[in-house]
Amino acid sequence: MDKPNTVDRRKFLSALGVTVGGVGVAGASLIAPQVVKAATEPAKGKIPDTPYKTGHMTFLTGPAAVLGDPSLKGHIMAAEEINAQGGLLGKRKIETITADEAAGTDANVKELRRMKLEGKIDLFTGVISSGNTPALGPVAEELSLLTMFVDGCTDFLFDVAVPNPKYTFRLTNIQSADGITAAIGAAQAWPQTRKIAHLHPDYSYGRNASEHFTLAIERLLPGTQVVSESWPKLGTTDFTSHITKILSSEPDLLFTSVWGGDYVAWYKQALRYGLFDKMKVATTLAFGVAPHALGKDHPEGVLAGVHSNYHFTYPGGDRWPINKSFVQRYFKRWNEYPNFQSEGSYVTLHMLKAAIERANKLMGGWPDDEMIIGQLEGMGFDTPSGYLYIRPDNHQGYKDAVTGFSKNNPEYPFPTWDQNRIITIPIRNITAPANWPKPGKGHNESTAAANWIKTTWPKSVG
Amino acid sequence: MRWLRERSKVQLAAVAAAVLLLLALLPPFIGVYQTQLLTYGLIAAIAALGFNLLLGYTGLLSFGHSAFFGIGAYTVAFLARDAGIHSMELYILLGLPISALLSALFGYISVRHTRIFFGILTLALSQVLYSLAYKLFWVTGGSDGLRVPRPTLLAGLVSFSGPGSFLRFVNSYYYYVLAVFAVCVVVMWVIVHSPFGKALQAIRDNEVRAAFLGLRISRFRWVAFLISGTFTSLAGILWVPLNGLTTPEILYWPFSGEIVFTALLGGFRNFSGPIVGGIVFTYLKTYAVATTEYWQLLLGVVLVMLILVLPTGIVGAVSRLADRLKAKGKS
Amino acid sequence: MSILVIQILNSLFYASVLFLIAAGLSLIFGVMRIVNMAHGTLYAVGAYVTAWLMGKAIALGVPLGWLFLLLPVGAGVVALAGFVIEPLLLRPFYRRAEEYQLLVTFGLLLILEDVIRFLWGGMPITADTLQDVVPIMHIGGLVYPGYNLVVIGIGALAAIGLWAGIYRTKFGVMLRATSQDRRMASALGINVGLVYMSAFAIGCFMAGLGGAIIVPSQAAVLGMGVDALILAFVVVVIGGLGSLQGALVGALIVSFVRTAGIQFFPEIELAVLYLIAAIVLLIKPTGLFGNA
Amino acid sequence: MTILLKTVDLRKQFGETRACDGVNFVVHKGEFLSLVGSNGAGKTSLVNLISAHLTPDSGQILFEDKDITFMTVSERIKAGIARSFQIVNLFDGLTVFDNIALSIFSRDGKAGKIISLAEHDDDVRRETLEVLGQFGLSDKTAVLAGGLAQGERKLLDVAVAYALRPKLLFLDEPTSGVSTHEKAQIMDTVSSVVRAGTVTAVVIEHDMDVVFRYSDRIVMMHEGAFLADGTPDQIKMNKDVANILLGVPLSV
Repeated sequence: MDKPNTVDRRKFLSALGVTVGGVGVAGASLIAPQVVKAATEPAKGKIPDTPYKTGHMTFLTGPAAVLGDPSLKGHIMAAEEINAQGGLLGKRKIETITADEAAGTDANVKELRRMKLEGKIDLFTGVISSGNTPALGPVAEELSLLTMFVDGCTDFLFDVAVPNPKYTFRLTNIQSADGITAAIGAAQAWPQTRKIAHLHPDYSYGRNASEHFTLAIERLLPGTQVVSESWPKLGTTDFTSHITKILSSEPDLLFTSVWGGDYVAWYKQALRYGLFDKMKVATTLAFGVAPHALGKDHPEGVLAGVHSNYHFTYPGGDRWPINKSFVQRYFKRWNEYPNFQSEGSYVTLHMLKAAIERANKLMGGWPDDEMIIGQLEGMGFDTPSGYLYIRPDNHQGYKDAVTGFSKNNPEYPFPTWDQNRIITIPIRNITAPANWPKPGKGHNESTAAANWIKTTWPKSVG
Repeated sequence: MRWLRERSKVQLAAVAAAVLLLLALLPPFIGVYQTQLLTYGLIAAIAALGFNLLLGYTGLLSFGHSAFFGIGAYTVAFLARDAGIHSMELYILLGLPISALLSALFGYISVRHTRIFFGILTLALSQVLYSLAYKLFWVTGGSDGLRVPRPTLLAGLVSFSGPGSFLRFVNSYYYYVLAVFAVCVVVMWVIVHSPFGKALQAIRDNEVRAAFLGLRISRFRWVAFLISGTFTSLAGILWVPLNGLTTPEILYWPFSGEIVFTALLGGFRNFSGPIVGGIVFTYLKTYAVATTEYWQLLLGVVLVMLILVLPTGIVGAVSRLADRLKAKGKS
Repeated sequence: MSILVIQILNSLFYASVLFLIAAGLSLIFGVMRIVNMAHGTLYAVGAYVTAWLMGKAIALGVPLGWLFLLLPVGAGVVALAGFVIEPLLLRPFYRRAEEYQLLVTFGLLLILEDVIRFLWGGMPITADTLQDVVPIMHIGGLVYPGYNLVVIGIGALAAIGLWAGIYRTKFGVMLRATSQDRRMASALGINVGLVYMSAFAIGCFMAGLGGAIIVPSQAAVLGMGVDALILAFVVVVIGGLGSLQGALVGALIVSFVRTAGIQFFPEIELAVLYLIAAIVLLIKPTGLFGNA
Repeated sequence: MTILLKTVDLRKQFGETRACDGVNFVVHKGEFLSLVGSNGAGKTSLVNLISAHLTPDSGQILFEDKDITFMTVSERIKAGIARSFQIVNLFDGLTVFDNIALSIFSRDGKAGKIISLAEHDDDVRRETLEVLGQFGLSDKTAVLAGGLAQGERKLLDVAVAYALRPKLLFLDEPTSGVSTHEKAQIMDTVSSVVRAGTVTAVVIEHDMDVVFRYSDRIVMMHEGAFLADGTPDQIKMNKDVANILLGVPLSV
């Protein structure tokens, strides 16, 4: 260590709490396993038996339906489970109305207002696009509508659009964690990387992934350089020219945040151009889509991100029964495996149920929104993906970031993770702390996380 | 003779006043949701009114009017973000000249062609704006768009913050938009009944003959384009505060398709057609999206049926029906 | 150097598909004076049908080489759809203003997009088995999928076939006569209705073929048609609506500019294409090869 | 007699066809002149050249001794040349009243007025009604032009051009496509209106009865050039005319 602001990379990574492997310390952040049990205790006080109305908005049409479909399935399954026990507090059955996120942002704003003011929903949930949550969050606040976004992960939502949320929550990890997780995974696995190529969908998600990956990698692997950048439009299916451009820049590593149907088209073309033989590949969302959307031809050894949230094979085996049983039930119900959207919207309803039950235990009767919000703030919850914590200051869900390397395991008809190389990172180590200044308040970085990394992360060596 | 003319105008004014009064009395009865939806409808009506000056009165089908809606919306967003302006009046006062300037520019380029080439040229130009709004991430926020906080109304006299402000905003804003809408209707009515408006219709019906009256065709088309774009921009200006956010979607070509749909739905050969179309389409799309995930199919079927069965739109069909009834009453 | 060769091949590959779509669009406009906004979606239908059939065929154990036969089959299905669409939806509008024709195809676009989703769901469908039937090639130190050359070949064949069909056959004469003057053609005893129907079906066939040949190397995904339509528009605007040479040259220009854009100015690649289209329209509104 | 319009060696060629083959055409002020000839003789082309609907290959057009060869349509209209069309060219979506009023607005440079109601211009209104009266269309003011009968459309077509108050008015077959009975009616109206005012009229006409009855002078064209020029009586006597036009010698 020659300068005070540099640090040995291995020490740096371990200081970040990065762990690799399917077992061992990875489970450290998981609290004692417990199965989601039926509410055995009867609810206190008088509970109305009117239905509890939820509005679930997700992509039912268009290219992003590949994520929207699992989201709705997770939601439906949770509602069915809760209703099978008589409903919330044993009385209120969950009713769902759906809305198509693909109708466009302005139509979504109208639809949210309609759901609340006309459909009289009690809870708004779902939402995938990071373009939509910043539009819908403020609307939910102005409507005083309890809202639990499953995704729509942009930092912008709680950094800027709704800086002081009251009614709005979000369960999945924030966007900046995606790029940083991929950077850590890449630095961990391929420290020799010097030349990096970028390929991102040309919208805010791609921009954010690129920016945060670069910020992190500059500190984890100083001296790397960006040798190529490509920004295909979201929905592009012809990547041949992008692939050739990437090949021509001869990088050691390609970092990409292309996802969904675009990713499927991309990897199939990249395969035939021999791209995977020439470089390492790190992604943020390769395994984010419904697992069966990928084929066995998917190359092995790719850092296959899941939006740093959840892949159904982890935590695996009997080590975390909540996940095992969730995956089994999900498969039984839908004849397919869940993705992070399925898990997110499934957890959303169960978390709400827990908050309602706790509030009921404290006060009796049906809790009002304020009491439910009080319970959700700071709540810790065991979920299939591990321990989820709702930070009280910004209503953002935090769980350990996770990513892994693709491998063709014989028991599945599609690629999954190499169980021995799963990387987990405690989320607090890659996100700005609670009171860190937001963009526009003392700094003009795009996110609080970006400013935090620039200010506090040292440069590593070795 | 003059008296006769005045009488028909008084009748018209009476009908308009009655409709306006009805609209003004509605909010307490229909609740906040319908009030804000109706506000969206009135805004769509303003956009369609502007669009129809070109389609219905000048005979030019623009497939790029999303550009002007977007220009209005993004102008407000920039004023709010970069100039710290939060007054609706300033949005309008500053937004209109900017919109007019850009409409004039687009129009200057576009009116050199007619028919399908005009449509494709306007489409291409609007797509240039779309791709810029989408690609210039650091200026326009890319697909995230730009947020616009609630502005103050009436030079800061009415402002909205604190609890329940949304409800107050919706109610006040409804009347605000209604007032602007009323002004727009009157202005547009005067325009289409002015010598200029008559000249546009003449150009629409018979370009060659219009030229042989000494009318300078492309000059008239250009001015019509300018007015049309500015009206549609005004709709964009009014739309942003209600929506709270603007994204490149409103610049994308299917949104232009919706504007065309709107005019056709109401009937573009009628003055009131686009107004009715704007309001009906707002409800149609909202409830289609709410009712079925196959809302695109629903809208497509409605569009095709409309063209097949009701080519003159709702207003055209209703007025034909009224004529027939009147004729029956006489005989 | 080999990179340059590959980028040129990539551009030709992309141009082949774009040409198929744009030529169909242009043909339909040339003969029927209809700008078919649903054309991109018909291309998507071709992709979906082909991928779906291929999945079935592979499951049935059809020898891999035979799968190539499914490409024209997929395109044929779209042509059949054209035979239904033209008399049902378009024929009632020939005497009406062109805005109605434009809008009716816009309605068709909305309908077909949902029909695709209803039939095949939201997941991408792949058909890449066919791609591996053709060996990978080596160019310099790089590899290149041989299948892409097949696509380029099909594109070239389609261009020649279309040209021959229009300029060297009796049907082509009828087609051209009808496109010049419908009434005159009808007076000369040409069955204009049949010519229209055939022209529309051929246009659909071209779009469907574009979808069929692209799907093995990519995947059939929702929304692919709307994107393709806009690019095809750019092609015909540059080349000239209604002109076959225009579609060919336009497709080449668009795909080479796009490739150059990806390589050298990725930030504004898209805007550049629209700008070129707008500039061509300004200078020569009928496109490089069009006549009003 | 004062010369109002004069063309000097005017030429226009379409491919092999010579539409105007060095035409020297003179129109005198105040006359009612007929332009006759078989189909394709070049009559309409000549009118098109003079009204700026076509540009000549060579030659000169002088109007009131000014060279107008390179003036635009609107400049020539301002100078005082107006025309009607062989195939009726009206604004079908406007009322009969508005069809005429628009001519007057345009003539007076008022057509660009945006923020004022057309019907509130009393001067224009008065004049419009007057023109409609002259052409016998007073009871059709509020009817859409598209809804008129063919004879009325022909009249309105002339009236629209007439309302520009041109010095020189070209009428391209004002009676084509109507019954014999209506023909007389139209020509009576047109000629009385023209003679009452200060208009010089050039009429393209096929019906020789009509031509002989109403014209002061007749010019005959054949294959892009002038064949004969004279009073109706002179033309009647001209053997060439009779041969070409009627195919039979006239009995005197």
